[in-house]
Amino acid sequence: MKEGNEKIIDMYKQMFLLRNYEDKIYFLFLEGVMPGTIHQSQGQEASAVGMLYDLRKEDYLTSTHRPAGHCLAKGVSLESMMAEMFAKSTGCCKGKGGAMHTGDITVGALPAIAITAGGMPVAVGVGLSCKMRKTDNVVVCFFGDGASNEGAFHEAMNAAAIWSLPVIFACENNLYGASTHINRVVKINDLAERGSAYGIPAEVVDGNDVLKVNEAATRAIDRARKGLGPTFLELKTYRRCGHSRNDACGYRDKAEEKEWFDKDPLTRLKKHMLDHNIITQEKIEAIEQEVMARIESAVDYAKASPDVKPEDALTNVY
Amino acid sequence: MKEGNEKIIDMYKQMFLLRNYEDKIYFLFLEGVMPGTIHQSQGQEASAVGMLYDLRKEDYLTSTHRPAGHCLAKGVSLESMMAEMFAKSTGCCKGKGGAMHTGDITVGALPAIAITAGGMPVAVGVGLSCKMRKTDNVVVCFFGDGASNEGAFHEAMNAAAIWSLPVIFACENNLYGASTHINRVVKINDLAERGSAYGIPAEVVDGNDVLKVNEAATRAIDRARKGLGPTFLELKTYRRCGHSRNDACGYRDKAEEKEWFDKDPLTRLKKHMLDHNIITQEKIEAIEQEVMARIESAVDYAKASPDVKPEDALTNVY
Amino acid sequence: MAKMSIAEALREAIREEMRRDERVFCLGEDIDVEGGFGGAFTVTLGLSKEFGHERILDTPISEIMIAGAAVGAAMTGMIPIADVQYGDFLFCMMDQLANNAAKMTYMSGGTVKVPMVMRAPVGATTRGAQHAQSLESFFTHIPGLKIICPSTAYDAKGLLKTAIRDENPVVVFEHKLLYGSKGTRAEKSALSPVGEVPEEEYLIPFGVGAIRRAGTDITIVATLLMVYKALEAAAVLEEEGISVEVIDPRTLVPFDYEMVIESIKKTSRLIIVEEDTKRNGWGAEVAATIAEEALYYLDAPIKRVATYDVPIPFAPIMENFVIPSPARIADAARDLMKY
Amino acid sequence: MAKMSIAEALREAIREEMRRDERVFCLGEDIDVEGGFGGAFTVTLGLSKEFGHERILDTPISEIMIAGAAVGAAMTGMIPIADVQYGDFLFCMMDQLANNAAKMTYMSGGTVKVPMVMRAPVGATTRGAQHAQSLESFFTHIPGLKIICPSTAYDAKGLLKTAIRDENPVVVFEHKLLYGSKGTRAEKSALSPVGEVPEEEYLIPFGVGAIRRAGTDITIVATLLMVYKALEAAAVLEEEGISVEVIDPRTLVPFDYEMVIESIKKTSRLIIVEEDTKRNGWGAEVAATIAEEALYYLDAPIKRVATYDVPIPFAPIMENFVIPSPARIADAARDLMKY
Ligand SMILES: Cc1ncc(C[n+]2csc(CCOP(=O)(O)OP(=O)(O)O)c2C)c(N)n1
Ligand SMILES: Cc1ncc(C[n+]2csc(CCOP(=O)(O)OP(=O)(O)O)c2C)c(N)n1
Ligand SMILES: [Mg+2]
Ligand SMILES: [Mg+2]
Repeated sequence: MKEGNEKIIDMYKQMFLLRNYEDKIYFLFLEGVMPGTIHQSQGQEASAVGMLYDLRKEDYLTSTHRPAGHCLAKGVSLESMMAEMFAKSTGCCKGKGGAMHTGDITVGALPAIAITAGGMPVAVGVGLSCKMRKTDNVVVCFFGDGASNEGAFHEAMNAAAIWSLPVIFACENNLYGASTHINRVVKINDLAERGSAYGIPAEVVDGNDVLKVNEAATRAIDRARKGLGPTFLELKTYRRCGHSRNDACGYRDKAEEKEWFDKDPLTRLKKHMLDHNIITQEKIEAIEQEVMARIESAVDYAKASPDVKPEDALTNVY
Repeated sequence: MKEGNEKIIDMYKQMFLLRNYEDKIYFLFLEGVMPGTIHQSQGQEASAVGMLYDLRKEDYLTSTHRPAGHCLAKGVSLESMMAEMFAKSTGCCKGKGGAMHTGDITVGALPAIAITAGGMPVAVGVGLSCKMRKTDNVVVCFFGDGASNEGAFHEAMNAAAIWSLPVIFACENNLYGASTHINRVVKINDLAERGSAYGIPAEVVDGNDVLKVNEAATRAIDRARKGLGPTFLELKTYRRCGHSRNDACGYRDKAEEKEWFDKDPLTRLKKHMLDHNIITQEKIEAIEQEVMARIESAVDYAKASPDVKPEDALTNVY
Repeated sequence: MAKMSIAEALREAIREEMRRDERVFCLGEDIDVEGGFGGAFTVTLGLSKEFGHERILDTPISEIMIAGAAVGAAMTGMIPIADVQYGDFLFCMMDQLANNAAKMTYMSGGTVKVPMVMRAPVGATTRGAQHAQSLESFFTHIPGLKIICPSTAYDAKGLLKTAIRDENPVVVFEHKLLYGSKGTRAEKSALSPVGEVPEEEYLIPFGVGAIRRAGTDITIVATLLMVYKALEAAAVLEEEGISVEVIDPRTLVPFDYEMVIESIKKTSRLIIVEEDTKRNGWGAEVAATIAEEALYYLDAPIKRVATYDVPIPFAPIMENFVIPSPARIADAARDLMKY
Repeated sequence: MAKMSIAEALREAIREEMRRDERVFCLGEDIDVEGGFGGAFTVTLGLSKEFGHERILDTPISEIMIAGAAVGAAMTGMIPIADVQYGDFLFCMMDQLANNAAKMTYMSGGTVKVPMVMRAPVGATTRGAQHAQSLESFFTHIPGLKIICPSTAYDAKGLLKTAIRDENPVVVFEHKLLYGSKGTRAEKSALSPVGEVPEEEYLIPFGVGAIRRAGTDITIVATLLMVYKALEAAAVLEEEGISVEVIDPRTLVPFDYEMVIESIKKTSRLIIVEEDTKRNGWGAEVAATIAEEALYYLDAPIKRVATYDVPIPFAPIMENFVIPSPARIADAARDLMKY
């Protein structure tokens, strides 16, 4: 784990990977070479990288139907992620999980859960496990604005609070649950206001500023490691992509889109780095080329990987 | 519906009925003449009567596994309640529902729902119906402190808020969910604090003072009738009885019990009435005798009622 | 006669019933967003233009509330049509459906009615185990619910209208690959049958099956997508001189046993095909009932061709393997012909 | 040999496994309150004296969380034993059990394990429709779950220990009238069998049934309380010269078909008795499987004696009528003897 400027540069590198991984997937999906559907995370790179950058391998992640960014930032291998999208036997779920269930327990990334808020009670159990096994490990639990209206959210938040579990509730508020704007389904201004219903400290964070996200994450992780209990972070962000495959976002206001696209997390971080002479334009380009090459080779790896066998469908279940 | 002192006297009469109905049931249950189990409401009469006294017949009630007081206060007939306890065909549920499901839709009392918090989403639907049918009717939704940790509570509160439904959420906080003290399962001081998570105005109310409860209820009902939306009232109260059949409450602190028994809602109201010369001791006794007589005749009615027939079990279901 | 897809037929059924009875309304997630999809499979698309946003009600992502609110509204004078985006999410509202919707009328001694409709899309579409299940059999096991599964546009409209007018809760299972959803909601490898639907109003009674193809050697009972797979198999078998009768019960509760028994009197062989996993699927109930009441018409064991007892895998290669295919159905038929 | 009730046997199983493996812990509502009940049926009573309050964990009334937390803890190195106070409440946590617990191992390509146990009391005890259901069949239909139903103290201890050591999620159905819960938690009309339980440790493998009574004319398959009702019926039938074999499969998933088939080879008659409602109950799966794989050993239709397809009524007169009684079982047997 890097420090100072090196860390900032490394976070940029990760964010650039997330963005271009998703863009590549989108392209491949349109080509028709990938089955199923996709829920992408372009625009939400700062929350994934900022929240997870300082975690240890032994710490845990629970994710959602939109897991790619979270998984890559937690350390799931790019190749195994890509191979899973191609439904190959080398996929992180052996082709059995698919886009909505990626993960790799060996790096602490639980298989993503696609039931809205369904991962939140699971995160409580992970927190309980970290505590009962007397570790100081923590779990970062991602969910969306829409998920905050599920009963599972309520039961999970309350339990984590009363048992002061090392769970960091990271709510990526991208303003929409599928096509429904958050203002149509809650009557409060900030979802962070819900923390007080459980006695959980909560913060509203600029989810498109990776440095701000990372600061908040560091505080929350520190609290959790010390056994002081959960924190609720509301990360305000925005999808640059559709909710799922071919969604033109006809339900979004164009002015709103422009406002948020102007706050793009990568553009902002890049500007910050250049303004503060943290890195040169040349170095950035070198990093970007390196990342793009990694993505291409991951695609080659996935394509070259063996297909699953039909009978494999009958294994891994009692 | 009565006003002023007459109303106060009438509320006392109702509370006395609730208390003695439950005591009678308890006695009969111990005698072994009643099947199943009982969840009684001695000590919580002020919340039931105070909340429901000003409702119209067209207004609605949703209740819980502890429904007797609510049902009687909403106007379900004493005879049909008693007959249901005896599992008779004249019971308010024809002997099919039992102690945990009493109700009578003709007086707006929906069949009680015994799944903790299970009635709350149902109350949302009732409120929706009142609104969509363009009535100014309201629904009072009772639930307990323990129920406030169920996912159903969360989803119901949020929906009622965003649609400004005429739902009054009446939380009877009797400090225990079965044998578990509320302080062991929530980290906040007052459950009323949860209102703000939904943008619902909330109040803490002395649930053992029927006049205070009734004032709060009047405000909430008025808001609801005007289309201003739901209110969350936390009624602090206490069970004088066990959670269910033969429960000696070994989990309760004796000092706590004493403190609360001294705040008995009936004793307090009686004292208030005498102190303010609202009624004479003689008149009170006359009322009490009248009520006791009604209860006895209800028991006779129930005992004399015909048993259900085995084959009746096959009706009322598709 | 108009030609329409199942999604369109369902939409027309809702439209007609909402016009007829102002108590009818829809609630669900993303069913009425401007510029949205009209529900996950376009069924409610555009309906609010005619009926307004209150009667085509967008909800928060709160399945417990959606089902519970439907129950409460139904008990107090409304007729809600609720939906989930994927059938798999019915598990989130199972308590409200099983403990309340199905039991309220009974527990109240018949004094309350619960005239609600719950719509749920089922079927595997290469999205993985949490977006692929067919949940029919969980619900056929709940007394108090009626269960319907329309496989054609004609049935979709006629059965849904009957469901809306039923005073009991009805769960409608619709198949993702049969909707014929258009535009951005179109499904790869969808079958999307387009069917003739009369202009004039009609209702289809529950408990009356439909013979999709007449035959004399083997009776195949199937619903939803499996009706089409069974017909494919029947076509292949015909060339081999095996004559297959394909029965679509159309509703699982009530179930048209009469039609099945009449058929096996003729064929003396029975195959049940279901997309649901085999163990304790609805096919088990059909087989058990026939084994209890009509065993002596049979000359061969009762075969069930169902999805293997595993969660639905993501990889199409595996998904296609676990879901019944025309080939697997045909093999089962050939086996039975040995008797 | 010690004599103990099923509640005591379950408690001993938990105690031994918690001593053996510190990853094992219990969570549930009211399971560990001072002066409380030790769960709705006393199974966990007193355990915290030895293991502390963290390993016998009282929870809020939050079923979704209880099940979800069990899944999360199980995936990350713990072995949770969760419980619900009444089986009926499993519907509240159905999503976590069906979509997560049962599927995680599979969806992850076998890279995670979910070694959790979910305990649920079932059976009708005159408390009305929401506290009376037998939910076994909802869960036998979910691939990825193992389902056990101990009907004796010996089985309760041996099967629960096996369940705790299984790396898959196991759902344990326990019968309220068989626990033998004492004191204030005692149940009217309870059977409360007390059984011999060896001092030394033992495990009972899943998928191995037990012949509760040997016979030659009719095979009766039953679980939990129905085992005892079947034995009552068998005693009556014996006087009439009808010899009944009573098989208790003990686990529903996996299921000991071998034992059942061996038995019907001898008896050629099969009755399945279940307390669950009939339509799509687990008995349907047993009947369908036998009809598919062992039809030719039978000389008579396969009978199912089950609870009628209605919610469970409150009035004891009605409850006794809908639940299978020894008399109804005996009648079914007499019918079959006509073949
Ligand atoms: C229980 C459940 N209900 C509905 C869905 C369908 N669905 C998938 S994603 C989604 C929107 C979730 O919104 P949010 O929580 O804000 O996450 P986001 O998609 O914005 O990342 C919905 C409704 C689901 N997967 N699970
Ligand atoms: C979903 C569900 N979980 C558990 C129970 C068992 N149970 C019945 S009453 C009760 C306590 C409820 O506490 P509270 O909401 O405070 O109501 P009170 O009993 O105090 O009136 C519990 C846990 C239930 N009926 N439903
Ligand atoms: Mg969102
Ligand atoms: Mg309480």
